[in-house]
Amino acid sequence: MVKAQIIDQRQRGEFEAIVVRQAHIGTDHQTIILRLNGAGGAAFAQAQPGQFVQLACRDIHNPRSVAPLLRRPLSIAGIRITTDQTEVQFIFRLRGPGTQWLGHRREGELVNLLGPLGRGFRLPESGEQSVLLLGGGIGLPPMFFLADVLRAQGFNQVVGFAAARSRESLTATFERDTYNTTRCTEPQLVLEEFNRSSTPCIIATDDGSLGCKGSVVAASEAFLDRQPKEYKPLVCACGPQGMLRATAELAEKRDLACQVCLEEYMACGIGVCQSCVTRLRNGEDDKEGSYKLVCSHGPVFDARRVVWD
Amino acid sequence: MVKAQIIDQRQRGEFEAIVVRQAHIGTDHQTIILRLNGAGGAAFAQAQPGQFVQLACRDIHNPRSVAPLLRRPLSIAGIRITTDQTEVQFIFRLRGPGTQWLGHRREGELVNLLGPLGRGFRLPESGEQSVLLLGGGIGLPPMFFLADVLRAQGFNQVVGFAAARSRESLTATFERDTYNTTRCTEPQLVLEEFNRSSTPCIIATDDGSLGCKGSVVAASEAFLDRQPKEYKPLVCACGPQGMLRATAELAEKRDLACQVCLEEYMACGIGVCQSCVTRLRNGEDDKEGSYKLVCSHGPVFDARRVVWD
Amino acid sequence: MSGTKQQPDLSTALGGVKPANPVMTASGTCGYAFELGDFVDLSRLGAFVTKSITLEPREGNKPQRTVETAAGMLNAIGLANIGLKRFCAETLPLLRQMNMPIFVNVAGRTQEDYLKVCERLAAEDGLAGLELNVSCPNVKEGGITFGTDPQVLGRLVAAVREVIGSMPLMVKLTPNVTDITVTARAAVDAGADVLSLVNTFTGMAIDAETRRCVLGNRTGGLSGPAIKPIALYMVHRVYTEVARSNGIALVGMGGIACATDALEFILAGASAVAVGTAVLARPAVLTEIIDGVAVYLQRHGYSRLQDIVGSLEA
Amino acid sequence: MSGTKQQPDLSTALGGVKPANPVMTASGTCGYAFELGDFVDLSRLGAFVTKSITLEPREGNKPQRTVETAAGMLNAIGLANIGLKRFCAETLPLLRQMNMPIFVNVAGRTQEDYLKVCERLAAEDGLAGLELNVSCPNVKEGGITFGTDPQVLGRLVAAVREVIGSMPLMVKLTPNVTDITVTARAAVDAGADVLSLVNTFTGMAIDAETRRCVLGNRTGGLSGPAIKPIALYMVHRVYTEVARSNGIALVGMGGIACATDALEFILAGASAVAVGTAVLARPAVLTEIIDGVAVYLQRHGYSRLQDIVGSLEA
Ligand SMILES: Cc1cc2nc3c(=O)[nH]c(=O)nc-3n(C[C@H](O)[C@H](O)[C@H](O)COP(=O)(O)OP(=O)(O)OC[C@H]3O[C@@H](n4cnc5c(N)ncnc54)[C@H](O)[C@@H]3O)c2cc1C
Ligand SMILES: Cc1cc2nc3c(=O)[nH]c(=O)nc-3n(C[C@H](O)[C@H](O)[C@H](O)COP(=O)(O)OP(=O)(O)OC[C@H]3O[C@@H](n4cnc5c(N)ncnc54)[C@H](O)[C@@H]3O)c2cc1C
Ligand SMILES: Cc1cc2nc3c(=O)[nH]c(=O)nc-3n(C[C@H](O)[C@H](O)[C@H](O)COP(=O)(O)O)c2cc1C
Ligand SMILES: Cc1cc2nc3c(=O)[nH]c(=O)nc-3n(C[C@H](O)[C@H](O)[C@H](O)COP(=O)(O)O)c2cc1C
Ligand code: FES
Ligand code: FES
Repeated sequence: MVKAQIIDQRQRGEFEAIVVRQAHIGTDHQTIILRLNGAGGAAFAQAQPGQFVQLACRDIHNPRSVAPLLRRPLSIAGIRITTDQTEVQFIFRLRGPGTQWLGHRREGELVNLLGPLGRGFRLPESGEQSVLLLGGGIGLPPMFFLADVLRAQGFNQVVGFAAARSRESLTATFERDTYNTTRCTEPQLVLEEFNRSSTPCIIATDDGSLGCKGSVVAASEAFLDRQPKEYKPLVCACGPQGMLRATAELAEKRDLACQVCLEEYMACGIGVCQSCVTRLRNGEDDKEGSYKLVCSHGPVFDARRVVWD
Repeated sequence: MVKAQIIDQRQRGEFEAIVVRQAHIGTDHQTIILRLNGAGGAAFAQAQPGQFVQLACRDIHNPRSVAPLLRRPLSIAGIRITTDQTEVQFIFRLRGPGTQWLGHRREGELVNLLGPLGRGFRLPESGEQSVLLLGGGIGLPPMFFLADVLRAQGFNQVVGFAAARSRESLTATFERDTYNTTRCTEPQLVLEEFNRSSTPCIIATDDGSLGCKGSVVAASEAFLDRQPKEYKPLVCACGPQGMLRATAELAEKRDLACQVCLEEYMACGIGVCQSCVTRLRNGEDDKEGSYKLVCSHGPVFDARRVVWD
Repeated sequence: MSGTKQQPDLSTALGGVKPANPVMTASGTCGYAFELGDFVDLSRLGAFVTKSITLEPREGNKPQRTVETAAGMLNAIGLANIGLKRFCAETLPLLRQMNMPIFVNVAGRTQEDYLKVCERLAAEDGLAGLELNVSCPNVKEGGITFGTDPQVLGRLVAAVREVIGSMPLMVKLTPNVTDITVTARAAVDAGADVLSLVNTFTGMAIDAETRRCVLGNRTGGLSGPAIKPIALYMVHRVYTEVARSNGIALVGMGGIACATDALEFILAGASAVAVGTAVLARPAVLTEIIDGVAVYLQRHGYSRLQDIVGSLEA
Repeated sequence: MSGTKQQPDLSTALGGVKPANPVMTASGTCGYAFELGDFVDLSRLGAFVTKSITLEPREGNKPQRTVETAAGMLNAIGLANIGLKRFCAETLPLLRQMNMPIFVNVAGRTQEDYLKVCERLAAEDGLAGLELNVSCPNVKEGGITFGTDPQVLGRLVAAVREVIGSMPLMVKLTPNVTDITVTARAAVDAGADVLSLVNTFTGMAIDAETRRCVLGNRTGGLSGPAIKPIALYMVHRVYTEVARSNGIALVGMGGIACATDALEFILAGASAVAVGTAVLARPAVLTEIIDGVAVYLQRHGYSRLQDIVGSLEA
């Protein structure tokens, strides 16, 4: 059912990208669009949902610029390809020095990145397959890209789930007008980033300030309960550990295929430093699992292989 | 003849200043004007020529911003006082990370500084006294401020000398139109920053691309040669060691009072770290001298006290 | 842990000395205090540590004496100071007027030097205690630093203890050792009441264009945020392996630039912290750290600083 | 010194091995090389050093394994590697295809471990030499690091020399010692052909909010620009006090991030340099350093890299 997407590793590289747009999303997030030409444009035209980049959040060509020393990993939130260039979108939460530096880049400035990195989601072979996309917090952005690609490949039974702490901290652009809060457990076209692929979605917030109150996993379970027995969607998820684990358990319980996109602290992002390990089972009986690199074996893994801690 | 200017130390402090202007000068320099209100405005309204500030060339309120770690010393190049605020001008050469950071500040942004620091030039008591101002490279800016203050205090026999490697690297704004190169050994009103105090000046460049070719000290000696015997100006100088030493020797030879503004590598700029020492004689017979702090005992010293290395 | 919103009790204890809060100055980076008065409210400090005082006045090294490095700086001041006599005559009277514990940092080139300075200072009124800077080359033992050999260090500390009686004695450990718990133990066994750590790491800067050392002294001591991870590790090791069991308080330092840094050292086992390089860049950081520590305690529901000293999860 | 504008001769010599230029990878930061292939032209490197190989495969430490610090990073990877057997079977054949000197870095927990790995590797074709990582705790001697005790280190190096015959042997010194010339001399006396320095400094990071260590292993090794001044000092001391007189070449490392940094180490006495942390941030820095060193030599009128090794003004 699931076709392995072979990433052509030669397409990766270090590139300079030009900032073409920088905008705020809610109180905590920003979205940035970078343009790449030439080899960079070609490499990113091949990028897969779930892949990420390592962004230099300083003037990396100036050796006296030392902070932040390491690059910052960001998931690709969307791409737009024209004949001679590729625009890549990212959505990021303003946290420390790296994301703050990035948030201050103005249009026309250059940003240095490595990418596209890692292995993305493995798409089902048939467009008939229904798919659920669960994104929580900064795990949402790769879901937007995945929705785009699914739509482009003819999947039209895709439903998104978006989790946030509150209305203001949603990692997406909310299209207020069209939102019917009394039908919040019904997929609706309310998030701009899902909307571009016409993917309806359900929102869940911890404080209930938008959509369903509570966890996005509970919301998706409620949604599944309302579907016919034959409904066996592929579940793709990205977000905090707790959410991913609950998603994996839900999928297991309902016998659904599930892929999760993990996050681990990364130094290199390209498989040389061994920072970003997570335990993966190497078979049904392997309870303990062994360490695999999230940056290069992942970040997307089959949920059944993940050993949760 | 020379009146000690007692700096009211309580007027110093740490202040936030707002960038009101940023402009290029030639290929290598920029000028920035900072505005201070309240206590900062009051403190800088009292600033003396030769005094400097310690500028934080990073977001010093963010502990994760670590480069450049130390502040950068810059001489005050001029001040403009209104009732409730003071504008302070600096002219700086783009060298490393500190000056580059400063050069990127845009209007409206805040810059944190300590100042005004050090002891400035001691002005003669009588406005009758003639004064020669010699500035070389980044030693020029304090001379502009000194010229302003001398003019305001009624001195009208002031002549400036400006040294640079070449036309393009002059640390001042050249008013091309009015410049008569055939009369380059005559003081002329050609530099905007000297012009504002109506101080005529002579320019000397190493490569002869502007004004006299050769050293500014030679140019001032030639100028002195053309004056009557009674002409005994006070010489005030700031610039590279070699130039200051030659100036001091010239003054000595001609029995002129001479004050030099020294530069030493500084860490704190406020007298606590003992970085910025230079040897000063403590009397006629003291050949060796002892270390004094440039940042707080200076940067301006009587030239006869300086032990040149 | 209690949910109190009262102003937490920031007071701490350093071998009999009771600073009102845990924030101190690091020797050599805050002069004799008054230089800083225009830039920070000195009266709020927990304690003040002077720059190193030696028996005779010292000129110090030839310039360039400091240089910035990546997130740090090298210094080779060379213990420039006015000497014991002038210090007692001119500086002490001023320091005494400050209403806080004053520690005088003492350096020397021979054990006798240290003893003379310490003995004289012990006779002075109004001092909280002494801090021994043992990162000086011992001219009688081939220039090996006092603080790197546990025997030499132990002898020095014991001899100083002898001449100062019960005056609180703080020994400042050098990090340039294979195992800092060995020298820590030697100092404690010989009579130190408090250990302060770390002093600077020996380092060097080269100007590739001129092919010369940047510092007049060629080598210097590295300080600042760059060294924080190493300093923190050393404080924690000394705390768990030497200080805790001996009831010895620690003063942690090395790269502290904000309240969070200070708290990390406190959690690692320091009863107080000293701030050096960061003060050179911004004196007001001293009081900001005091305020930040108080806010942290309140936010986490602690009423006393003492409750979190060394509370890093094992 | 000659005014030639020809491409300067960048070749260097490391105990019989002759890299075409002085820029190498630092163990553990460049994987097994091919991972970097998309980001830098590996064929241009002077030499490649593998991550540490141990007798048995090692999982490594639990995450979080690295954390950024001010101008540096801590790592506690825990020598994760595929073990000698798989390394020889799977990785070596690939490495052999690279047209440059390959050094395999060897680590162990007992002297026997080291010997078994070294003996086996010495029997393999196509290796330029071995690098001994002696910053590992010696489980048979109470966990003290091999590289901090000159006796233990000397014994280890002599025993390795015994089993590898004349194969070039590089010993990687730990900086966590009181006097690095002592361990340097011990390694040289026991048969090291080349010394590489420095390995990382032990350090720690604490999360004040959770009151826990950031690293799963609690402590880690500090690397990156932060440590450069200390590393440079150590390289220079080892050069002037041990290496020069013994005709031993040095590989300098610790915080190198650009050609100027590399040149500083070369002027201080290093015949070659290794780049670690900076590669994690930007693999292409490796070739940029090679180019920058060539430009420097031309600009200063040198035709051979060898002419400036250790030429820092005394
Ligand atoms: C594969 C991957 C994809 C990601 N995609 C996104 C995204 O699309 N949008 C987004 O907002 N964030 C994303 N993140 C998280 C993002 O990398 C961090 O928020 C960012 O690195 C924080 O850097 P900072 O300097 O702003 O903050 P810091 O103060 O340096 O870090 C804040 C916190 O972010 C986390 N973090 C920091 N560095 C890393 C790192 N190297 N790897 C993982 N976590 C780190 C740590 O928990 C840290 O405490 C992703 C992380 C990974 C591993
Ligand atoms: C009292 C005083 C007044 C000064 N006034 C001016 C001025 O009006 N305009 C101007 O352009 N420059 C002035 N300087 C020099 C100025 O401080 C340096 O150019 C600046 O610090 C360079 O910083 P950077 O980060 O740009 O470059 P870096 O790469 O850090 O330094 C470049 C070079 O500048 C010098 N330098 C760096 N830091 C210091 C320091 N803390 N103290 C002294 N020299 C240093 C060193 O020679 C260094 O090699 C003054 C210096 C002093 C001491
Ligand atoms: C400029 C300077 C001068 C110093 N002078 C002394 C000194 O005289 N005596 C001493 O014991 N330590 C001295 N030190 C070391 C500091 O007290 C402190 O141990 C070290 O700098 C680490 O702390 P920091 O990283 O906060 O600066 C000096 C440090 C600096 C930067
Ligand atoms: C992520 C990481 C892993 C490392 N692994 C090893 C290792 O396996 N063996 C070893 O001898 N050194 C290892 N080191 C140390 C480096 O080889 C090098 O000595 C050190 O990082 C200093 O150089 P740098 O500042 O250029 O990184 C490692 C360093 C890092 C940052
Ligand atoms: S982040 Fe370096 S191996 Fe994954
Ligand atoms: S720069 Fe610190 S005393 Fe002058």
